[in-house]
Amino acid sequence: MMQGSTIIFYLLAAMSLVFGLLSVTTRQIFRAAIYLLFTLIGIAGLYFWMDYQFIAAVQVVVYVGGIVVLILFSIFLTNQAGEKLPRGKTVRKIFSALAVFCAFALVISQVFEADLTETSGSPAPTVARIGKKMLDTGQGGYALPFEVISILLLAAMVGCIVIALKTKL
Amino acid sequence: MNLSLLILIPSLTVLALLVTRNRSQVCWLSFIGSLVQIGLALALYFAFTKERAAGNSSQMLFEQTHELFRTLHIRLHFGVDGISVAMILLTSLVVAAGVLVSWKIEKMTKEFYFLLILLSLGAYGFFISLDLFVLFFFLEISVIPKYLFIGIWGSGKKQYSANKLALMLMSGSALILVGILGLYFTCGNDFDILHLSQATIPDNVQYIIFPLIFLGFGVFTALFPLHTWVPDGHSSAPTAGSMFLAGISMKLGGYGCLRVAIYLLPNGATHYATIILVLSAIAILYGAFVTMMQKDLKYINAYSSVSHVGFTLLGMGMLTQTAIVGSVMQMVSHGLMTALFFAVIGMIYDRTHTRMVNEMGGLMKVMPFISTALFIVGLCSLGLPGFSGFVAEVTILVGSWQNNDLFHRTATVAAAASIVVTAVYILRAIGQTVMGPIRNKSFEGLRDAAWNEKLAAIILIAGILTIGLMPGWLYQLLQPAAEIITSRLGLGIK
Amino acid sequence: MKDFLLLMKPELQLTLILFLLVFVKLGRGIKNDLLLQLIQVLLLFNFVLGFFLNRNGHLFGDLYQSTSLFIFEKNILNLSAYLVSLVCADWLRKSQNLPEFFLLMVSSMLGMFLMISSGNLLIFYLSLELSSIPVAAMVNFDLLKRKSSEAAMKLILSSAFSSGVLLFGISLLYGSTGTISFSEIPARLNGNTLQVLAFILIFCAFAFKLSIVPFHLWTADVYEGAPIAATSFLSVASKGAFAFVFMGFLYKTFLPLGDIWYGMLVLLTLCTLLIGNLFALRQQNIKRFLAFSSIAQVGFILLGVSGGAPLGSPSVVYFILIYVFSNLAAFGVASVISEQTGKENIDDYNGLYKTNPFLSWVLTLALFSLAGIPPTAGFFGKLFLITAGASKGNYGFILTGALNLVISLYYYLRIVRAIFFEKNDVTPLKNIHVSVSVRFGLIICSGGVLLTGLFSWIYDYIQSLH
Amino acid sequence: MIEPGLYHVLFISSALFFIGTYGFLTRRNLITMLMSLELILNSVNLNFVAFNKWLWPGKLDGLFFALFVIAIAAAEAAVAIAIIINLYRTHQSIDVEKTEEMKN
Amino acid sequence: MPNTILIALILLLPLAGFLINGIFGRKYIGKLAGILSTLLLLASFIICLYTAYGYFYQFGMVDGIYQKIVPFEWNWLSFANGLVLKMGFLLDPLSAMMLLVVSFVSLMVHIYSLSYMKGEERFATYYAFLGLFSFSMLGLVLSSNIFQIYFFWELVGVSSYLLIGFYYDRPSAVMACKKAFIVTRFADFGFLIGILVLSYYTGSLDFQTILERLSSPESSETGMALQASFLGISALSWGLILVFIGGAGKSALFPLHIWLPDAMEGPTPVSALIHAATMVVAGVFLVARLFPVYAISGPGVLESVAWVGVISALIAALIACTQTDIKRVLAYSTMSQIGYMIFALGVSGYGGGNNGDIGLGYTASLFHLFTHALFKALLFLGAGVVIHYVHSNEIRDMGGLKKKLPVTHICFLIACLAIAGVPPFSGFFSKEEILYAAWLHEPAIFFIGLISSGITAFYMFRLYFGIFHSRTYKGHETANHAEGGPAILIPLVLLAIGAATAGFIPFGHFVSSDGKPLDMPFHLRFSLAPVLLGLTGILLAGWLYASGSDRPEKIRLALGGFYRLLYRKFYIDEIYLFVTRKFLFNIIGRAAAWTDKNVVDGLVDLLGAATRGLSVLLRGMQSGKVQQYALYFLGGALALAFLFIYVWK
Repeated sequence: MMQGSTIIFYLLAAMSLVFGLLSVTTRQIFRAAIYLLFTLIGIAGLYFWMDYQFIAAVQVVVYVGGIVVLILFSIFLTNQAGEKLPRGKTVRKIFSALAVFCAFALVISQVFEADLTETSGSPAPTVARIGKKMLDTGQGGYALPFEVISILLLAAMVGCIVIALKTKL
Repeated sequence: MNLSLLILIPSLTVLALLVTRNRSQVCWLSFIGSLVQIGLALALYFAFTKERAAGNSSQMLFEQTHELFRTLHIRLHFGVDGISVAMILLTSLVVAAGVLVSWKIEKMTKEFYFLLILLSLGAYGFFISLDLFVLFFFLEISVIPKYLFIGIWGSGKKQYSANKLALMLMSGSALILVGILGLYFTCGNDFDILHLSQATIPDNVQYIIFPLIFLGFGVFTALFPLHTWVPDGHSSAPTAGSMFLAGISMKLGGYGCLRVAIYLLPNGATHYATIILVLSAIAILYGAFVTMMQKDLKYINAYSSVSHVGFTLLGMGMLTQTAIVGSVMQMVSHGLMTALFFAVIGMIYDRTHTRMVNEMGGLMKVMPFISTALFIVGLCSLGLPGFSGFVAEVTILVGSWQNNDLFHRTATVAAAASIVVTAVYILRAIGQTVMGPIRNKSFEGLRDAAWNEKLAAIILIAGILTIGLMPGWLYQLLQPAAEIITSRLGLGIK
Repeated sequence: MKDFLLLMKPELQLTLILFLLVFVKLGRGIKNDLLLQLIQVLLLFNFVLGFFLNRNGHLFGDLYQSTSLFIFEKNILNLSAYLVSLVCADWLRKSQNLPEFFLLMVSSMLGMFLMISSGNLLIFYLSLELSSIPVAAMVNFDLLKRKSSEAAMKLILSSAFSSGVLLFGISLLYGSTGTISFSEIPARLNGNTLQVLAFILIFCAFAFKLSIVPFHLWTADVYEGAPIAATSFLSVASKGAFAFVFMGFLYKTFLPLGDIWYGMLVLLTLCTLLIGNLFALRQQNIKRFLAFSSIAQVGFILLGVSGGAPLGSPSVVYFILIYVFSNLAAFGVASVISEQTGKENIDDYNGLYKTNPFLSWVLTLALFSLAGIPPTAGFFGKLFLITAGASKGNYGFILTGALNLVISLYYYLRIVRAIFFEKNDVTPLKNIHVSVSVRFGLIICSGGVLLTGLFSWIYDYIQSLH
Repeated sequence: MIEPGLYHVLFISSALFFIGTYGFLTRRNLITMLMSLELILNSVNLNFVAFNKWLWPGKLDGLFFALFVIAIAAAEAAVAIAIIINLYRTHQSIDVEKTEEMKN
Repeated sequence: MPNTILIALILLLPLAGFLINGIFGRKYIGKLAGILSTLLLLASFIICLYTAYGYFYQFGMVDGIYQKIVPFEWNWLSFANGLVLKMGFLLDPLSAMMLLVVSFVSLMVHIYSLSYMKGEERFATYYAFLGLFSFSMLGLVLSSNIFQIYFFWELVGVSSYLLIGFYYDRPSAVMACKKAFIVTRFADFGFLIGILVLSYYTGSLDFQTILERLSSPESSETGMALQASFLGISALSWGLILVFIGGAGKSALFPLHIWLPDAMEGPTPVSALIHAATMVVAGVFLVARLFPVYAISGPGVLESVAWVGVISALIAALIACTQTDIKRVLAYSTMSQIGYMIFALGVSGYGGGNNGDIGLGYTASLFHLFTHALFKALLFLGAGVVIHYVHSNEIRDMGGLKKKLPVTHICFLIACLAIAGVPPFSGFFSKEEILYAAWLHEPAIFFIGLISSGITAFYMFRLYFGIFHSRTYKGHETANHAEGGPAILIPLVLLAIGAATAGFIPFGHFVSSDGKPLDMPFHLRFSLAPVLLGLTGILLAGWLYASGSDRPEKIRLALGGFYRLLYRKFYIDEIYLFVTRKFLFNIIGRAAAWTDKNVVDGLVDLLGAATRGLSVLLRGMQSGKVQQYALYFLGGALALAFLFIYVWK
């Protein structure tokens, strides 16, 4: 008997994978970005499906709202929106496909071989718990990573500004 | 006698060289430095014999230890036995002669002398070190100055030679390095030769490590077929460089073979003695025959060095006490002789601007002193009694003959046969250069040796004659040390 | 609170500098010369201060750990930052975005420090990114040069890819062990193949950062294209920091997988040494040459790492210290010459000794140290690495490694040959004016190259650290 | 069809990872390469969350990891795009095959 | 007892001459060098005389046997295994006799050279070399230790080398001295190995000990040495053969004689001293030194020694008949005479025996050595005068010099008669004893010796007539072309007196194989044959050469191929040349050099080239394409994973 959530899962999975595949194969760059968007949304859906709403929300906000937009902007900035992408080299494609397939097979076989015992039925973390953890400085707290990422963002910002700003000659 | 003086004096000389202003200051400073070295070496010799005469029979004298890398058990452990003392004497003489013959170097004088004294520093350090790590350090110190010597002041295909030399010697030291690390880890993390000699090293380990160390030092001492850096290196180097290279550097290898490989790994030595003998006998004859075909004086001396050094290794491979003493004597003798040979070749080249024997002739007429020196060196080389070469070769042969079996005898006879071939090439060389009519008219106005060159030659000739006429002291000096080495071999042959 | 301040002192110092730099940037009108001097002084203070008031312990649960070995490692990195600011002064002075450059550099250093001190995989990953993303930006600082942007692109893309692999590995590890804390992982490693796979993926990311063959390919291009200050920083600080962390990983976290990583190290060491050496053999551009040489150096580091904790750790730390001096001396000379004459080819160095004896001697010393020639410190560094490697008793491996010294000697001597032996009568390099700070930096480096080995207590001191 | 669980998600994430890898290896446009990278990072996040949910729900390590990875992805993407834009300025192209000036 | 210091002075005086003249001669002493050296040698000679007198008449004989006395020994080098290389003096009849010969001939040559070498640019050097030679030769004969002999043996060789090459700007002289050194060196190689063999079995290098231990068949050392064998020959025999090879080289015995004729490139007095009277008999001396061992423990070896000697005697005599260079004739004659001495030793036994017949060969040999030194030195010095006079070595440039050089003529004649064995000149006595000893031992050797003796007479008188008679001298005449002053004539006359009268010395009383005086009876009937044969030879030579007729030419044509064979010295030189040049140089030497350049060197270069080649080959890896880098990354990770998950567990 197929439950609703199962159907949803397979739909989301198919969506992520198919759009992911399309995104890396299409020769229209703009379409690629859109397919990527769908993939990301599919993944956000999977998070929802797993009851991890907070992370799903972050996924939507950051990726869909941030990164994809950034990518779109950069596509426009580099004047490529309409052009068809050049074909990749066939030899490299063959080798890459081969390597990727082997790696995939290896990883999957290892993952499936490993005896991972699922413990089902635990409640999804609440946002409050996440928030508390985030600012906890003690054992198991995430205050330090939080601070680190702030500096990282600062540095990235400075870097971006210096690089992307038009330089005065 | 404080052994660190042997390192201190060259170091001070080197540092003082840095602040010299002009060429004559550089030359004189180095000369004085090298004289002090001779003085030190002689003082060491006398102090050593005095101690021995006073009944101090410990294996190493004047030992001193300073911690270096404490946690790795690396110590500056100095000490000398007879063999080291002989080598130090040799070094001091060759360095002094080297300083003297380079008096007229115009190009980068300061750097030249800097490197020369640095080399001597390395050699002294090597000979007095009783810690394998420090020994290796000093061994390595001597590689690069040679490279620079050849590359900067050399002649001919100098870049090729310099590279070949540096790379081959480096490969040799890589082998040595692995060997001594093997010793280090087998014997409870210790580099000290005296401690290692107490440790019991399993035979299978010895069989692995011995070839590494022996071949490694073999490269330095031009073990056949690892000798190919010798001819090119020697012939391209400037005079003092060749002198040092052949006179001392090759001895570093021989000393290492003896002190590290044979002394510390007696069973390995016994195991591989046959191979050493075959290789060295080949080297002796092969070197001699190749020499016969050479036309360039420096190549002649270089290949003859291969042949002569073969005797050193032959003596070691025989594993008898007398033969080992002989091989050290051969090292000393060859060191002096070959240094003198190169010095003379340098003097000739400076004047005639050629080293080809077939372009010279009749030099006796224009430069009697240099020609006489060449005569002396030639006669020493072919083992004429009265010169050091004879003493050494005879000692080796007598020692070799103690092995009463056909194989050793054959090797000995084969090696001894080289005295004929040696005579052939030496006399050919002498005959074509200093004898005969003057072939090139421009040679007629050439001048004989200047004071510095004469002094250099005399220093070396004095060494050669001292050993050649009165070898007893050298034998007495070396014999106890050789006895200790052979007593470990457990062959039953004395 | 005091504990917190003292425990995190190295990071706090850097953060302070970071803020100072932000303010400097906000205020305007400070000339580059003055600013550079200011920064140099700051970094010097930072370095000196690193020796005082240190405390061992941990913070944030066990997210942050501080031991005296870590502090020493951080001091080495501080030193390298200071030296970079000195020897690359010529390029820095001309840079339009001087404060930003240092801002990025300092934040990258901060990332390295945190990485060294990190106590779980998350903070490790974050600080790894913190240490590499700014570097990518630094690589692009020659904004108008094609090579610079190409290099930055290659760096950021490949490093992102490697982060992906790393993360995938971490996720698998997390999945199979259930923890991301370093202290808990060893106990939970049961050697099943999924864990091995995870470990190998993490290992590959390290291999990428350390430029281990075959993960090294970005190195040469990035080194060549980047401005020389960035290259210098990348080649010493980044490499050093990753080597430190790498050792911690292998020796502590993944100790139960010791057999596997030893096997991998043996294999990769040989590849790295050989490929690094073979490529360095042919290079004409000095920066590219130094890139491959640094790959070969990494091979030697791996050789030392393979020896295991008791000897491997101190010898690697010691080697990195020496490597900082040697490599920065080499880069410093290359930087001066390239900045003032625009020449970066080895052939351009022909006859350098005639016109620039000072630079020649410094470069020669540095090269000798890199090649492991006594009495320079490189000799000791290399030797201790080999000693550490030999402690496992695998002599064939060690011999192969040691023989690689010969090839490396060959190409280091190539430059020495150019400097001393060759004549260049057509276009000799002019007599280059070496500014005070560069001269000072080069002298410090040469001093370090000469004395680090002879001051043997340094090694013993490192050995005593935990 | 069976009840979807950990292994299903892992399959998806692995597949996505290698789809992304394939894209990264074959796409010639730098921006599309960047997109592939985003796919890779997302697959990893999926892994973390899945592990956290089904295997180790007690602590929130996986979740936080995913969270921070998203942040890093953003920062990385920003810097990458800045670099790509600069590259476009110097090369007038963002074709990866055209940026191979430095080789051998 | 002998005075050690005086004996040392015998050696040290010539050595001082060498050092002083060698170092300061050229610059500071100049013309006085000759006088200085001569005086030193005179002193040395007087001491020799004194010592020999003392030995023979005062302290040498104990209980009717001449003792071997070692007045002085110095442990020059003592090896760990008990072998000691000593420097010492050994006085016995042999060395005492040799001392006299060497120092006397050397003194004569010194005096002679004062005039003969006058005006030479390297006058002082010449005397220095002479001093060195005298020192080494005296040292050799005084040696108490077999290694000491080797030591001085080599020194003698080198002084010979230096003196042959005295005119170093003549290529032929350079060639000759080289040849001399190398050929004798080759023999010395055998000598050296022989010494090693002997010393190994005796455990000593002293003559006394060696003789003691090896010359009694009962001793354990002899037993051991006889037992050990190699290629079917006992070790002791090997040792003796090898030592004899050394002697054969120095003494120019067949087939190692090729250097001696060429050695005539040296100044003539040198030829007289070294290559006639002293150094070349060193081989004889050496065998005589070890004679008990040869005679008692190695009779087989001694047999072959005899044959080598007699063959040398015959071959050299035959060759001498055809040579036209007077010095070469003399050289071959020397070789022939040394052959006599050697085969005399070879046929001898040890001890006295009935009528002293057994040890006769030994005494005869040394007697011949003694007389030969006198007349051969005289011949050379005479030849020197002639050569000086005509400025040529060729017989055809001479002739009819009887009037021009009267004193020389007489002296030369006396020497010729002596060598031809005409009574009562000295050669007659010694040769007669030798032939008698051979007759007693082995008639075949006797007959060959006899024939050679006839030939000797023939070629000597061929020389004599060729120089002093036949044609009248057609060369230009100038005042200074006289015979020379007293410095030339005194040695000639002294030597002539010696050559004429030395035969009357009762030699056997002084020198014998076992130290007991030996009576050498005179066998009148026996000596008829050699004398008659000698006279025939003289007459034949007179008939052919005295008048300058064309008879020799006819005979030469009649002999044809045989003459050519003789003239070309049996092609031995050519064979040697072939072996050395074609085989040693071209095949071994060139092959070794080729190997070194291409194989040994080539391997090293190949290694370098391979490394560089590999580097170029791998270049493609660093393609500059970031995606390819990533592919390598992935491939590497995959490979590692595969390796360490599936292969390596």
